[in-house]
Amino acid sequence: MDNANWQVLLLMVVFSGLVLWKIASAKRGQGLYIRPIPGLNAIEEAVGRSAELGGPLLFHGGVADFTNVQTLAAVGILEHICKTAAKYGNRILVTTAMPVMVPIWEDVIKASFAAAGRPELASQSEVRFISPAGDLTALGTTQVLVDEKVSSCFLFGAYDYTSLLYSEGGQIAGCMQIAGTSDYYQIPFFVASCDYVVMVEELFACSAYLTREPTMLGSVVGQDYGKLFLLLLILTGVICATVFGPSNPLNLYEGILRF
Amino acid sequence: MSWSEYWASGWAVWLGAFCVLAIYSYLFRDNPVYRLMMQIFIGINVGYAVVVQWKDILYPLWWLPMMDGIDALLGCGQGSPYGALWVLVGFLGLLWYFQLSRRYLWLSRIVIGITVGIGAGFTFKSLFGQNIPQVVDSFRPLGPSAVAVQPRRLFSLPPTVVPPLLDEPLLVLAGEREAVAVETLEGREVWRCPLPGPPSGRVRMGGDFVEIPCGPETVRIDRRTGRRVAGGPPIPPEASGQAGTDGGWHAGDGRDRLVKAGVAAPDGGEATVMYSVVAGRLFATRLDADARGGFWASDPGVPAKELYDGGRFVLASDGRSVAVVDASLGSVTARFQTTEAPAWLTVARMADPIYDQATVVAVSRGGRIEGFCAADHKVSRQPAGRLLWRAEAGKPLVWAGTAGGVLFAVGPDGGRSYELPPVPKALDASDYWDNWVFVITLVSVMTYFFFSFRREPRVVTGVRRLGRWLLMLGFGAFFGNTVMSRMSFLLDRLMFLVDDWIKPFFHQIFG
Amino acid sequence: MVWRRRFIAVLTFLAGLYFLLEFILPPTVPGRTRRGVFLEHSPTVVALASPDGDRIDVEVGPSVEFSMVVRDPTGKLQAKAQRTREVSVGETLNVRTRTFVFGSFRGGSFLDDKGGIVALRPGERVYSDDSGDLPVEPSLIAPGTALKVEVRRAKVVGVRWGSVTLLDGPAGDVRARRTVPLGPNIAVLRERRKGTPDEIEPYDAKVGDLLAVGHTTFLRDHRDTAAQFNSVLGTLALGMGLLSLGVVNGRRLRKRGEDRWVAIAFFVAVVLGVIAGVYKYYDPSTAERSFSDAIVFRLLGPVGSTIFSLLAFYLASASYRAFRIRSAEAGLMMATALIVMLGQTPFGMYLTGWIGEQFKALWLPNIAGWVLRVPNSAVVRGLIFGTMLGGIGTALRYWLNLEKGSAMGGGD
Amino acid sequence: MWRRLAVLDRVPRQTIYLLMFLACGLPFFFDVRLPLYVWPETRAVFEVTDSTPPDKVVLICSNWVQGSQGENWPQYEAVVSHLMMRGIKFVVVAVDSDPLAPQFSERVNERQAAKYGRKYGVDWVNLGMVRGAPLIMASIGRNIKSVFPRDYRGYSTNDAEKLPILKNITGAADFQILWAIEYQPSLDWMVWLDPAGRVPVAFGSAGIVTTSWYPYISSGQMKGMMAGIRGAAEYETLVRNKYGKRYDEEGLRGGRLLVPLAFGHLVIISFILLGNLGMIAKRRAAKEARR
Repeated sequence: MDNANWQVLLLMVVFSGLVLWKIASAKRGQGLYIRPIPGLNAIEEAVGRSAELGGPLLFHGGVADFTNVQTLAAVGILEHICKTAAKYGNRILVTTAMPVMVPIWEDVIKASFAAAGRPELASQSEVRFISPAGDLTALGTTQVLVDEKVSSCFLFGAYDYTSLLYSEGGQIAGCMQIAGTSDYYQIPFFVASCDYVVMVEELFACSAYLTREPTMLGSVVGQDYGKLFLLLLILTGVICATVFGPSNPLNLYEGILRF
Repeated sequence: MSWSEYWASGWAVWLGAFCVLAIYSYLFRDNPVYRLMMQIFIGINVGYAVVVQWKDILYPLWWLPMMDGIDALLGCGQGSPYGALWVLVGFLGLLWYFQLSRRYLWLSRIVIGITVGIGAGFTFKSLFGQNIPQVVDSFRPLGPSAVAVQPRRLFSLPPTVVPPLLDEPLLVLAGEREAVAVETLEGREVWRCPLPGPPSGRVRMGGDFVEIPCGPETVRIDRRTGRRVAGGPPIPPEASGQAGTDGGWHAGDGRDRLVKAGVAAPDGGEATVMYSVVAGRLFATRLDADARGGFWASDPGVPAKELYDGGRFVLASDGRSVAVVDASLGSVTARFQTTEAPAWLTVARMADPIYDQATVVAVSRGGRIEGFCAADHKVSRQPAGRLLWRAEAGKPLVWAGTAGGVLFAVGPDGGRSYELPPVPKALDASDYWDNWVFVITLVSVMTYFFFSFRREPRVVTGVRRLGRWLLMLGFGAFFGNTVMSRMSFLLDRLMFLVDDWIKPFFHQIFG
Repeated sequence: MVWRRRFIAVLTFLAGLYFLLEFILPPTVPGRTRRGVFLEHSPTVVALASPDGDRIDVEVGPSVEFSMVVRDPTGKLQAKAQRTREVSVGETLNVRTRTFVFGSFRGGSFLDDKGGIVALRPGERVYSDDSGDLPVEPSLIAPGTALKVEVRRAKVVGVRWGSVTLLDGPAGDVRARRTVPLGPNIAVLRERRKGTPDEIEPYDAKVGDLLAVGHTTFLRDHRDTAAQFNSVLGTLALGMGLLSLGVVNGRRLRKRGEDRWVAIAFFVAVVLGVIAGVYKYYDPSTAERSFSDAIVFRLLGPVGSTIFSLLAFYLASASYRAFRIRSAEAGLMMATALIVMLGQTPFGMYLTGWIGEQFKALWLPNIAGWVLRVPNSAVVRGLIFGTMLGGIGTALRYWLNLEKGSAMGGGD
Repeated sequence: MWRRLAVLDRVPRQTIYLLMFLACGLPFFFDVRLPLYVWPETRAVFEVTDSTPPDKVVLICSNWVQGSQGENWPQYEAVVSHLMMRGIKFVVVAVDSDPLAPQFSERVNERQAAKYGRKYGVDWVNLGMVRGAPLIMASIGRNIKSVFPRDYRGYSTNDAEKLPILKNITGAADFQILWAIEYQPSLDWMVWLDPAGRVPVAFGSAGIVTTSWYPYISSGQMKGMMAGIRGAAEYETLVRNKYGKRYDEEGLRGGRLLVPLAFGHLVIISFILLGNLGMIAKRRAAKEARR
């Protein structure tokens, strides 16, 4: 496929159209519904728990920088965690392996604590750049968990092979851990070692649900409609294939969806 | 070897071994040596990468064009002056570095924006290119279907009374009164030329001309313009045993031969081969310079009355029974019976490096078209000689031939072209069971990720729960494979320690 | 500040636009493209002026090749072939007018292998593949070598464009014959039975080919330049890593104790790395090169892969600690993991090899294979589709700069 | 009894490390061979590669460096040794890889070439590294010489004297198969290299990512793959079974690494089981203690 033919163009228009339409209506302030993700009340619970135990919260925003969508989702989730933390009054530690991300995390914390009316918590919280090396940062973070007696730990964002080090560290330190990523190679480790895992697209849904930020919200909903369309297309295809066999009208080479 | 020699080559190994062990020491306790190693590693990597990236990418792709462009602008040196525009790219690139300053951070956003924009730009092509085949492959049949595979009808062709000339992109047909040339993609007419009388022999090519024997004289037509030019000498009536454009020919006393070129010889390279039939046995003889003489002899198992050139195959037939012989090995790959005695046999769809997709097309004068497996198809699991599909031209034919997966069948009442279907996969009960599992899994996983529908029927929540379970199954598989990767990194190191370090060292000590 | 945001938004949009259009637009301008069956064409004639001022008219054909002199990655000059439609008045080109096989050299003129005289027009010289920038020395070439007649450094002084005649309708009808003039950036595309049409030179067209002739959208011609722009821009950030690391370790330097030594080690390492990088480009068997190789293969190699290999140990302990059957879900995941792991290793065959051929579906490798091929691949496909839609959403948001928040250059 | 078993719930991590070390290390000292089951994904790509006609070349994109050499080196060497033995021509490139990649691949090429007496430029060529995927992939498919004016050793790719192998090689139509060997090869190869989809694509990738290639194999976009070390070992087995003595396996890594790999897996599996046993034991012990 060197150039898009009309079939591909059609699909493009449908998918992009749905997303843009929903984003637009979200910006217009039309209330879009997103079902609550079970992981969310877990966040509340974790924050409350660490308030009882009196330790700080630890948040790690993944290994990617802000050009990665998952990091943007993580930003939204950190905002929410800060707001919840403001209720219970615990401080937050953020660790990162990226000098570029330090100012951004700091901004988020300042802004959202201020918004929740507890600016002093922002000054108690801190963002720690540990090391440019991924796994040194991971090991450093587990060190922080022990030194600071962290009792709840949140891992949201893009993760690579180091995911394991973070979550295992939390396990040893006996933290309550909530993780979320859409890098599905890493999910098994989170499932095995965390108390709750926000899987793949749930991450974006979560963030959208919490922040109600129109762009994220709109595109999550728009993608949902896209998925529905795709699902129906597939079901039709399955029926065609069953009825007409190999020579079904939706077949790739002679059929409608050729490219 | 003496110790001095050993150390001359061995120092590097010892250095490597030391690094490995120093880093493994971390496993038992965090220690400065490990951190030191880490820093050294990062440092060397960064320094090295900077130089190499400059030398390999920036210097040739950016610096040189820019300098040439500037030279060209100043009037000296060659190359396009547009190259000077790379200066701007340089400025853009500088903006990256504003990420380090809080005040001018926004400047860095410009270049980030551009890179992200570019990424977004070709996301579309990548995504659709990768995923549309995925979507289509998900159309799995859940049970055997009643509808059989059929060649797809493309376009109809004007009538011809003699075998036409197929020489892509042209197909030249000769009707009672006029000759017509059509192109073979859409069947559009290119030219037509009136004939003095009904043609008496096959249409054939002579250089830039098309020659059609009409009774005594031969009509010569310029194949570019379709204009008639001075007729040449009359062509003698076709001698039997001569290979025609349709690849088929008549065997008289069974000692005729068909010479064809372009068989892949087993030693790699091209062979020009002559096939001959003697007492029902099929002989291939190489005529090309490097290897003369016997090539292979084979017993097709049918009295080879007629031979057809099938590209990678030789087709021998007697009445309704057909044998397919691999042209470069001489092995019989398939034997089968057609429902009507075929008048034309060809092999279509031979793209695949292995036999897969190779289909024998048998066409009878009555207009019955049938496709058979030329050999055992591994991928589609169709056995050799299986009847794949059947179609009816519905009118008498004078000729049929294939070109690039398309069949042309023509006769006095007009003709038609068919796109031959790809070989369908042979499915059995277990395949259908797998398809059920596949489709259900796919649907439930996709349903699991619906977020925005306010009221969902009960079934959806059920499907979603199923989806979560199946996801877990998938993640289990992910973990299983992860273990293999992670471990092989370790093995690689241990192999280094054992083979390059310990073994030579002990060998050095104990000899 | 809003104007910044707008400015960045516009740039981002433009950057993405090219690649999107390149994908969705056909190679020639839609409305103004003629389509039909090829009948005949009249060749383009290019008027050249050789460096010594001779004028030569070249009729474009299969043996004619225009090439522009450009630099290649090693800085050497190299001829880059050009399509006829890219030839424009005023540019300097190397032009191959024809090729022949050398027979002999008599009376100051070349004879080809058939004995015909190769008449050279003023300005034309004879070159061979390895004669480089100088004309061949007739006494030095063996009969049978392929030679080419070229005009080097020729200036294009004029182009008389040819035309292509297409048939679009019934053969008899005169109105159906259309003569389409060629010209700068008029592309000729030949349609294929499957896949996108490929561009050809008019003289390569055969009677009966289905052609589409029209003005290019330029998009495809500049794909390589776009790729170059992309990689250059990306690579220009190469200093970033170095700088941020430098800053970090600079801070370390000011501290006392272990950190300082670590930082010093880092800077030493950087210097080492740079030296190794520079020496990489010396020819092999020099001392410099072997130093570079030693650094790369003896230090970088072992350390790098060892650091990665630590993961195996982490994995072992982590899976021991973490993979407890806390919930049914974890249990299912673990069961699958075990099957796949055993299936991957020879032990799979040991455990289940005794089951006879007729039940070989029950062999562990086959069970593992089934899990991977059927349910797992359906799961993965489900995830892929999600990712695809996510990708489209993200691409749109970034490209149209709908993203808010400090992250994506948006609302500061 | 349960209390004693409960020890298994918290085995010190050093113990596990030590056992891993031994389980993976010891087999190197003994020459053990284990029966190997060849998966269809590997067989498919072997057959396509093995049936390369003389007028085509195998295109290998080798992007691996030290990081992933544990898996990619055996894979790359398995393929190259096969090609060298059969005398099949192949072209090595690196796209968007670590700048070191060509050095790593060339080392293997030279060792194998020495074994079978093959010549650089005639039997194989290494074109070095370029950036700019996925666009550059399309350029390679259209005209590989325009993307690589010079090879890794600095010869011009149009120089038929030095590099006769490239004489009749232009683009996609001349490639029998594309081998992309790295930790996680880019799926864009399927889309960009040849829009008409004539070139079969084969991946040699880290075991972890193979899990997500299966859908692409079933849709036919990918011909097949080598899954980690196992894949490499299978490929070697296939070559050995077909060519027997002609195939010199000295120094090939796949078959060698497979055995310790198996034992390593065994350690992990048994520790997972022990861990769970320990957990159960602990619960029981706690219950008993409460009584």
